[in-house]
Formats: sequence, C-alpha cells, structure tokens
Amino acid sequence: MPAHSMKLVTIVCEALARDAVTRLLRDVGAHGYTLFEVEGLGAKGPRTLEMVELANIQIEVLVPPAVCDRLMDELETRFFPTYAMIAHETDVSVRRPDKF
Amino acid sequence: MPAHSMKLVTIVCEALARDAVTRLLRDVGAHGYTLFEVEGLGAKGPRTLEMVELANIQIEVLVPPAVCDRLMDELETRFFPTYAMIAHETDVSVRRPDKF
Amino acid sequence: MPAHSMKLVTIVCEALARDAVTRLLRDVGAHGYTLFEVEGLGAKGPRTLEMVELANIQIEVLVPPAVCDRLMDELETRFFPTYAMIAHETDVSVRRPDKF
Amino acid sequence: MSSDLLQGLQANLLSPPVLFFVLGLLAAVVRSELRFPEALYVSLTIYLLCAIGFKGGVEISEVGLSQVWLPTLAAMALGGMISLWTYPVLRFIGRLPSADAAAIAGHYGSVSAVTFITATNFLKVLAQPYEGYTAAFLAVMEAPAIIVAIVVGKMALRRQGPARATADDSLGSVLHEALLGRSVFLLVGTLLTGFLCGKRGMDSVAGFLVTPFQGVLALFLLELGTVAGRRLNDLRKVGPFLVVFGIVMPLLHGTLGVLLGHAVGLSLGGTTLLAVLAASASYIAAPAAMRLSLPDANPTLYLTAALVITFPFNVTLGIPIYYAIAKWWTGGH
Amino acid sequence: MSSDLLQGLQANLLSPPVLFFVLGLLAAVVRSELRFPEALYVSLTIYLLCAIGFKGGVEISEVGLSQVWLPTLAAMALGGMISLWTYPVLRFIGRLPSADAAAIAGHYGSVSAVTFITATNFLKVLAQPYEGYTAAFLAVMEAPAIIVAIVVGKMALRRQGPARATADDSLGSVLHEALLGRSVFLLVGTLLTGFLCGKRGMDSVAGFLVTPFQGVLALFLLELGTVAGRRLNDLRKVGPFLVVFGIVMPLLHGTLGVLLGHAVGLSLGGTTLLAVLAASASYIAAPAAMRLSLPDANPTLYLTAALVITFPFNVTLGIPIYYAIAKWWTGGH
Amino acid sequence: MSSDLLQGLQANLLSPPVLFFVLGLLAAVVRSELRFPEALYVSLTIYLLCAIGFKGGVEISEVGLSQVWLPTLAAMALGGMISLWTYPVLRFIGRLPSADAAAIAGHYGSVSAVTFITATNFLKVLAQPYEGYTAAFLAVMEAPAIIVAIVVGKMALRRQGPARATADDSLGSVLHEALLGRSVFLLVGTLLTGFLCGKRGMDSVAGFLVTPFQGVLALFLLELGTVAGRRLNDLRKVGPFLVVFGIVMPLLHGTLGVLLGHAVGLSLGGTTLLAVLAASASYIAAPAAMRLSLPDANPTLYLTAALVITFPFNVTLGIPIYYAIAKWWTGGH
Ligand SMILES: Nc1ncnc2c1ncn2[C@@H]1O[C@H](COP(=O)(O)O)[C@@H](O)[C@H]1O
Ligand SMILES: Nc1ncnc2c1ncn2[C@@H]1O[C@H](COP(=O)(O)O)[C@@H](O)[C@H]1O
Ligand SMILES: Nc1ncnc2c1ncn2[C@@H]1O[C@H](COP(=O)(O)O)[C@@H](O)[C@H]1O
Ligand code: NA
Ligand code: NA
Ligand code: NA
Repeated sequence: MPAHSMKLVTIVCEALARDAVTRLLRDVGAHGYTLFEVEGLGAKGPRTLEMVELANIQIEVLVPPAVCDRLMDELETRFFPTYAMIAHETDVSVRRPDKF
Repeated sequence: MPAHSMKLVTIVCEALARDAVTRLLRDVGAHGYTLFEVEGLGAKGPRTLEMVELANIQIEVLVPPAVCDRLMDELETRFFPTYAMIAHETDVSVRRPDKF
Repeated sequence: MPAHSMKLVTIVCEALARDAVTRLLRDVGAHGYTLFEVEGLGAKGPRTLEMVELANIQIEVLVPPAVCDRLMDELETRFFPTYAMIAHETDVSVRRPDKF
Repeated sequence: MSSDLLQGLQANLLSPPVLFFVLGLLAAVVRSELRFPEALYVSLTIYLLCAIGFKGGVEISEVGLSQVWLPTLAAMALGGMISLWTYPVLRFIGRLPSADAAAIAGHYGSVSAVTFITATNFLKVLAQPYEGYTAAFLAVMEAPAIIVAIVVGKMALRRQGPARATADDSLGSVLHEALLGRSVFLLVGTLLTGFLCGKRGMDSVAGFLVTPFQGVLALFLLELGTVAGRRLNDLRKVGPFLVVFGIVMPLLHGTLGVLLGHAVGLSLGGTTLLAVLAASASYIAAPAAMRLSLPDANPTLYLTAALVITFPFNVTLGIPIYYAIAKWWTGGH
Repeated sequence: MSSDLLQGLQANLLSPPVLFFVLGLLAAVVRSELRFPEALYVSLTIYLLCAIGFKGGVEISEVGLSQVWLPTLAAMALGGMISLWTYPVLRFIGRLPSADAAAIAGHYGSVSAVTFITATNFLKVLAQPYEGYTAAFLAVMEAPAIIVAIVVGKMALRRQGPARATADDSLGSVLHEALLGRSVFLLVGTLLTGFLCGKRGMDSVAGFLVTPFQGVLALFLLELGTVAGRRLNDLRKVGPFLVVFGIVMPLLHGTLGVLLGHAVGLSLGGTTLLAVLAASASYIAAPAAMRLSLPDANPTLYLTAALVITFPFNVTLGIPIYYAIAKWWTGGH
Repeated sequence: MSSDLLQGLQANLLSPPVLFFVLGLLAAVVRSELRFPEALYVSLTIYLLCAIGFKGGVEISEVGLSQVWLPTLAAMALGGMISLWTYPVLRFIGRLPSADAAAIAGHYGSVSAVTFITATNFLKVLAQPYEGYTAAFLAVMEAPAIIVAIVVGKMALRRQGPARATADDSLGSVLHEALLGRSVFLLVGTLLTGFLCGKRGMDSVAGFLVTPFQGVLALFLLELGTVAGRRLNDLRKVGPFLVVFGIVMPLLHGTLGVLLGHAVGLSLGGTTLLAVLAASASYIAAPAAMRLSLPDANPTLYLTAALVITFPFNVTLGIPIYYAIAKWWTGGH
C-alpha cells in the first residue's frame, strides 16, 4: 500500500534502434519495458508510421534511480550521436518496488 | 490559467484485462481514460502486438489524488495477482481540475 | 551528464485536431513532438481506433517551462472549446536542454 | 409493385452484405469480443472507393462524356438542394439549434458510398442493368451538399451574434475538407484514372478490383455493423424526432431521386441508384467537415442519424423500396 | 496404408501452406527482421473464419439439417469428453498442478481452426471429397470443451481450499468468453449467414471467400510460423512430459475421431476432418478463456503445448497420418 | 526504335499502376487527407514480395537450375560492381563526404522490387514474354551491393581517422541486415518455397498470388506515391548534382544491364528486366542497412535520390526507355 519512488525513462527513437536499445536495457539491469509505435517530428525530420524503415518508437522503462543514471549516460554517449533519439526521465511512484 | 495538481495513473497490462480494468476505472470514479496498444517485456515474458490474445495495452487515467489511492489499492490487491500488470502514478498539472 | 528540468506537455484529442495542434506547436516554438494513435473515453463519448474520423490521438511535446505556459494558455482558450481534448504538464529531466 | 417489392426485399435481406451487417450489429449488441483493427477499416474503405471510382471511370470512357455530363450536373444540384431544404425542416419542425440543423442537413445532402455500393450489388443480384457511370454521381454529390450546409449554418450563426473564435474555420479549410478529404479525393481521382486507362486498364486490374469486390463489401459491412451497433445506445439521446426524420427523409429524397433520374433519361437501374444516393446520408466525409466548420454542432446527433438510423434502414428496406418506386414510375425499364 | 501415408506426407509437406509455415519458423530462428503487423494477423484470422464458416453454412443449406445434426452432436460430445479425460492424464501422470492440468485439458478438447483449414486443403490437393458441413463441427467444438475444463479446474481448486479473489471469474464471464469470443462468434455467425444465403449468396462472394482462400491460408501460416518460432525457447521451460503429451495425445484423439466419424456415417474425407479436429488444440479461443477463468494456470505451458508442439506436428505429419488411419479403417471411402 | 519508345511510353504512362502512383503524388502535393495505415503498407509489401518470389521459384523449377545459374551470377556481380564504381562518381564528381557517397552507392547497386514488378507488368501489357526466373535476380542483387558499399565506406572512413564509437556496427550486424532483412529474406524464402512446390503448388495459390497481383501493385503504388510526394520538398535540400545523378546513372546502368543481359543469353523481356534492376535503386533494404552501418550518412540524401528522383523516373519513363534500348540492341527478340 505505501508508494515508493522510481524513475520512468522515456526514449523516443527511430525504429531501427529497437534491438540496440532493448539490448542496452537488459545490460543496465531493467526488468522490463513497454514499447509504442509512434509518429514524430524532430531535428532529423518527420517520422510517420507509414514506412517501417523510417518509423519511430517510444520505449518506456521503470527503473530504480541508480539504473536510470547509468541508462541515461549510456544513451547520451553511445546512442544520441548515432540515432534520431531523445530521452527524458520522470519521477513516479509504484507499489511493489522490488519488481523493478 | 492557473495550474492544478492531479495524478496520472499509468497501467500496463495484458489486453485480456481490458474490460476488467475499464470497469474498475468507472467504479472508482474516473471520468475518462486513454488506451494505447503496446508491446512489452516483463516478468510474464514478451508481449508483442502480433497475437491479440497475447497483446499488451497501456491505460492512462487522470484522477484527483484521492481517487488515485483508491485505484492503486484495488489494482494492487485484486489485479496484480491475476494479470500481467504494472502500474505507477505521476504528479501532473492540469488547467480545468473539475473535469477529472 | 547533468540533468536539466524541462516540461512534458501531453495532449489527448480527437484526430481531426491533428493539423491544428501541430501547427500550434510550431507556432509556440516547440522543436518536435511525438504522436500516438490511441483509444479513449471522455466527456464527448468513447473514441475507438476503428473509424478514423472519430479517432483519438495523443501528442507529447518536450518544451522549456516558458513555452509550456504559452502552449497551455493557447490550448485552454482556443482549443478546449472546439475539440474533444485534454492536456496536462509533467516535470521531467533531460540531458541536452538546448535541443528543446 | 408489391410483389416486386417483396421479391426485392427478400433478395436484399438474404444477400451476404446485408446479413453480414446484421451479424455485425448483433456482435455489438451481445458484446462479443469481435474487434476489427482500425487499419482494416481504413484499408477496406480505400479499396471500396478505389474499386467503385475506377470502374465508374472506365464506364465513362466507354460511353463518352457527352452522355454523362447532364445527369451528373443534375445529381450535383440535387445534393445541394437537399441540404438547403432539409435545414428548415430540422430547424423549425425539429426545433434544433442552427448548428445542429445545418450539420445534419449537410449529412443528408451528401451521400454514402457504402449504401451506393450495396445498391449496385442488389441490382446485380436481380440482373438489373444500370449505367456504370453512375459512380460519377457518387463522386460529385458530396462537395456541393457539404458546402451549402456550412454556408447556411454559418449565416444563421452570424445572425445570432458574433461568431465564437474557433481553431480553424476559414473558407479555405472548408473547401479543402470538402474537396480533398479522403473519400472525395479517392473517388474523383480513381474515376479519372479509370477514364484514362479505359477497358484495357480494367482488364489488368479486374482480378483485384472486380473479382473479390462483393465479398469485400460483405466483410466491410460486418465491420460497419459493429460500429453502428456500438452506437445503438445513442438512439435514446437523439429523441424521437430524429428517428422519424432519419426514415421519412430518405423515403422523400429517394422519390425525388426517382423523378429526377427518369427526367434526365436514366434507365431503371440508374434511376434506382440516383434515388439511393439522394436518400443516403454521409457518415465519412460529412462528419469530418462538420467537426471543423460547425464545431458547435453535436456529433452524436448527426452520427446517430446517419449511421444508426438511415444507413441500416437504407441497406435493408430502403434500397428495395426505391427500386420498387422506380420500377413503378418508369414502367419497368 | 504405408504407401498412402508416404504419398500423403509428401503432398502435405510440399504444399504451399506447410512450406510457408516452415519459412516462418525459420525467419524466427535466424532472427530475420520479418515482422507482421498485428492488424494483418487479426485481419487474416477474421477472413479465414468468415470464409470457412460461410462455406460450411452454404453446404448445410444444400444437404439439409437432417443430415447434419447427428454428426454435429457427436463432435460436440467428443470435444467435452477429451477435456474430461485429458485432465487426469495431466494431473496424475504429468503431476501438474490442478489449474495447469485443467487449462491444458481445455486446449486439447477445443479445436484449432487453422489446423482444420489446412486439412481441408490437404484433402483438396488429394482430390479427396469431404462433407462441406464439417465446418459446423469446428464451430461447435470449442465451447463445450472449454466449459468442461473450467468446471473441472474450479472444482479441483475448491477442494484444495478457499478460492483466491480474482478480478472476474463469474460463470457468466466464462460462458461469454466461450460463446461470444471472436472465433466462436464469427464461425457460428457466418455459418448461419451462409445457411440463410445458400448457393446464390455464395456465387456473389466466391471471388473473395473462395478464389484467394488457399493462398491467404499460406500467408497466414507464414505469420503463424514466426509466432511459433519466437516461442521455441519455451520448449525448454515446459519439460519432456508436455512434449511427449503434445504428440501422443493428438495421435490418440485422432484415432478416436476416426472411430467416431466412421460410426456416425461420415465419408473418408469427413472422418479425416473430425479426426483432425479431435487431435488439434486451440490456441485462440482457449487461451483467452483460461486466462480469465483459471488465472493461476501458467500460460507458457498451454501456449507452448498447443502452438509450439501440437500445431506444427499436426500440420506437417499429423494430418497425413490421420488420413492414412481413416483410409485404413474405413476401407478407403 | 523511336516509335517503339513512344508506344511503350504510352502503354506505361496510361497503365493503372503508373497512374495510381501519380494520383498518390498528387494527393501529397495538394495535401489531401489521404493517409494509409502503416499496417497496409507493410502488408502490401509482404504480399508483393511473396508473390514475386513464389512465382520466380515455380519458374525455376520449370526450366531447371542449369539454365538459371549463369545469368543469376552475372546479376549478382553487376550489383556489386555498380556500388563500386558509383562511389567515386559521388565522392569526386559530386564532392560528397565518404559516408554519404558510400551509402548512396549502395542504394544504386541494390535494387527496387516495386520497380521490377512494375516492369514485369509493363511487359505483360505489351505481351512481351520474359524468363520468369528473373525474379531470382531481384532476390540476389541486394546483398552483394550493400556489402560492397559498406566495406568501401568503412575503409574510406578509417583512412580519415579513428572510427567513431557507434551502437552497433559489427560485420555480423551488416551481414544480418543484408541477408536477413525483411525483403531479402522474403524474396529468397518464397523463391525456395516456389521451387519446392512447383506448378502444382502454384495452381492452389494462384487465386491469391496471381489473380489480384496487378491490382494490388496499383494500390501499393498509390500509397508509395503519397510517401514520395510528402518528401518532394527534400529535393531542394539535396542539390542539383544528386537530381542529375538520379536520372543519368539509371540510364547508364540500364544500358549496362542490356549489354550484360544479352551477353548471358536472356530474351528481350529478360534483358529488359535485368536493365531495370540495374537501373533501379533500393529504398527498402538499403536504407535500413546504411542507417546501421554508416550512421554518419545523411538519410535525406539517399532516400530522396532513390525514392523521389530515381523511382518515379524509372516507373514512368525509365522502363519504356530500357525496353526500347533492349529491343534495339537485341534486334527485337
Ligand atoms: N521536443 C520534442 N518533444 C517530443 N518529442 C520529440 C521532440 N523532439 C523530438 N522528438 C521525438 O524524437 C524523435 C527523434 O528526434 P530527432 O532526433 O530530433 O529527429 C522525433 O521523431 C520525435 O518523435
Ligand atoms: N520495468 C518495466 N518498465 C516498463 N514497463 C514494464 C516493466 N516491467 C513490465 N512492464 C510492462 O508491463 C507488462 C506486464 O508486466 P509483467 O507482469 O511483469 O509481465 C509488460 O509486458 C511490459 O509492457
Ligand atoms: N480522466 C481522463 N484521463 C485520461 N484521459 C482522458 C480523461 N478524460 C478524457 N481523456 C482523453 O481525452 C479524450 C477527449 O476527452 P473528452 O473531451 O472529455 O471527450 C478522450 O477520448 C480520452 O482519450
Ligand atoms: Na443524400
Ligand atoms: Na481437440
Ligand atoms: Na540497381
């Protein structure tokens, strides 16, 4: 019943980065993730759902604060230069913190 | 123009739980919700969009803090044991608080 | 590596408002956005994905706090009366604030 | 006339498209889990519009433009006029607010592609020939009706006081929506394409645009049945006037369509199709245009009237009735 | 029998649907980027169910209900009984928990539409006639099997202690899921539709529901292959008992299907199809029902057994084997 | 040659696929609301690739491997060589950075399935026979061209300094993308399937893979037209060199294809198809491979060149031109 602090990391990126990102999530220790097919507009132009090869995804992952930092560092240094991608973190509360 | 505090509850769960969750939302007094078809990976294995029967959804619902607590309690005690499901709450601001 | 505060504005509205909203985003100075096709229930009745003409979208946009205020004002005065629409803002952290 | 009507009714009610529609309604009523993906709905719409437009264009290229222009102009005029006279009925007999009256009027002046296609199917089952170029009517009747209704509605609102600021209501937007909305663009565009390709082009794509056509229509009606069925509850919200309106007006407009069709020299089949178009109400192009241009109008009213009352009435009873009237009026040919 | 078997095996293994399934498996195993949109999966399922149901209904309208009711009742009874006797096998030989045993039993009593359709294809390739109304068996075998399994499972759980609170496990929900779930509703609904339309209705939609049918099946099996292939790893999680179970039980049930089919007077083709239905395990209707009604059961177990073991076995080797058994038992007609 | 060219041009420009493509372009230009669901795009791609691969495989099983291997090897070599010599043109005449030059080179060495399919359609309309097994060329020309371009690009980058760390650029990933990406996997896989099934398999699925094929192609080109049309603005970003490049290189490569095709003994039809493949630029497999392996290359450049310049040129004017060249060179057979 009590609520516990957790970090929600949201990554929006081109669909081509899908495998690389999910591998990274596993490597930094995330226990799961949720993936959305999205359209988007950003510095690298419009991304519609139409051509999969040019498509966009959003990945949301709940992690403890320490994992969040590691994840954001990796994204910033290794992924931002290569892929059309943005990421941000939000403070959220969950009920069963041991799950994440 | 002034901003008011509200809670955003995010529920990710197997698509099979759809009707049960939306019924619960109505029962605790939420006035609306937004539903996403998503893919996911969690403790109960991967959930891709491919087979509807195994699909995943995310439901986001804006509610006043009191409703949020009641909703999270119900999810924790009655839904978490049955369904592949996670839920978290976030503090957000809205303009017309009476709508929620 | 250091994290910077940013605002995430989330808009859920009928798909018909798509062009009007994205035009507004450009006008207030947002550099990008992410768009989801969603289902929803609200004051103006259920919106399923089925008939595009009645469909729902969610738009998420990361902006500096000042832009956020301007955007929410515009939405409240010009868009809420016309369209089935809700909007809320969340505090988030990003790594490269100059992008937004 | 009455034995013709009975025979027509039976042929229509036991045809796959109509039975699939009923099955879809049923699925929604008993709350079956049957859910169609949005992409399928859109894809089927695109397919049906392309097929009907292309076939119509090929037909025009066969008979020549000289035979087509007069009945087509007549059809356009009919669409605009229906919007015009339906407005006072709604405003003064139905006592609806101006915005609602104008929006609903626009839906009834405009046309339903699926109703039209179901009617061509009906004629095919009865082996009743019709002018293939009637698809052109379908393509051109949407725009004038929508524009007339919006102008009427906006004028009435202006008389009532200063207009409310809306996000986007320039005339440009209205015309854009009416002429370049998905359904009108696809219909007119593929009509032109078919006209340019002619019969040789049709030979190459008939295996896709003709062979499976009737079955695809049935599948689409199954889906549309679930959409309409899930809105059945809204019947209670619209009140008895609109329910009566949604059945009486089509009968009236169908009769007008028969008179006009016969007057401009259409065959029995073509006359029936013009009647069906006049009687039908749009639920694809018109709702989008009205949401943008008359945002004060309540979508529940026009969607329920067009989709939950008039559409089911037309595809089940209406089509055979208009056919019977046409047969009686034209003397059977 | 053995040369028949070889010939049948070859015809089946080199048929497009089976090769496409293998191709799909391969795509998953080598981790190709081949990904099917969910909407395509759902759309193909809807198409296949409509086509098979409608054709079955038209066939019933041709032969008359009097010929159909007895074998159909027998098929229903067989489905329920398979659930009943499979439960103790899983519970006491396999030593599985009650919930898992009941859930898996329900999957094997229930049926797989795609396996059935692949079998009709197989018979068509061999030019072996069959009663078209066997599609009715497919439509009615799901529900009894699922209901029996859930009752058995719930009774066993109750004996073990007070039931855990779940979000929704009323009998109403169970029946709703079993009778109005997508696949059963579509099959029964289109069966009825086909019955009402009869042959004339079929003529109009055959270009969609018949002409492309076999090719669509092949495409769907390509997709299903990737789904099964991505779950291949789960084989390690289910243990050797379930792997053996997933091959031996179909052989047993297939043989029972042959005996029963011949007893109620079906032809060689129809007997084969009843055997295939008995041998097949559901992976569409049953999983949804079990998740809701027996939430303690582990989905990995029943999905892997039905989709990764039994389904591939049946569509490759099983179908020709049941055919060979049926040919031998019926003496070839 | 010039009257042939005119006749070919007319037949091509007035064919449904090309007109549908133009209609799609127009929809984007006038900003119509026509929006295709992503699932439809993917589904149509899968359908076209399966149909063309399967038909090719059946053809190979008819004529025997011995006739096929030599021209197929020649096609593979041609693909790799085009990547090789296109690089210096882009690097030194166009003055593009190494990564961009290599990425674009890979797109032009690689092939466009839709251009190929449109060309087979074109030949069918002219009743010009061609070797059905040319689909095998399509299947094998992607991989070598992509691999050559990536190796060239990486070598050039290495000469310029230490490589930047990227998320994933192992050779394994490159090969995986080139060989197991969706389009190559589907083409090669269904080619094999068709080869194993032979003519008997084709008979069973022709109602799906052959009958509606040409119409489906037209629908897909309508969608592709909107995709290309929405990128028309990018023409301004790529500069005049790439625009000229995107038209001149196809003409050059098409001519080379004619020479090579005739040399390895292909008929007029087959020679035309090899020319079309050589002239075409990939916009499905290659972009994905380049994003992963040459992330510094700017996608706007290669996508605009392949999809907005070369593709429209080829499907409208290019195909009839290559055909005219082939007819002139081969003397008409
Ligand atoms: N300011 C923003 N707010 C929300 N989403 C954004 C924003 N900027 C970029 N994105 C998303 O991130 C994707 C990649 O961005 P970019 O690398 O800038 O092209 C875009 O396609 C958008 O979906
Ligand atoms: N750590 C996580 N972050 C984000 N989403 C998650 C996480 N864990 C689980 N999920 C989502 O919740 C669904 C159900 O989770 P589970 O019950 O753990 O299988 C998964 O399919 C994911 O979509
Ligand atoms: N309380 C809520 N929580 C989350 N989403 C909502 C809520 N209320 C409305 N929405 C979303 O906003 C859309 C428009 O709302 P409305 O204008 O109330 O019909 C709905 O279709 C929902 O998707
Ligand atoms: Na009308
Ligand atoms: Na069974
Ligand atoms: Na090429």
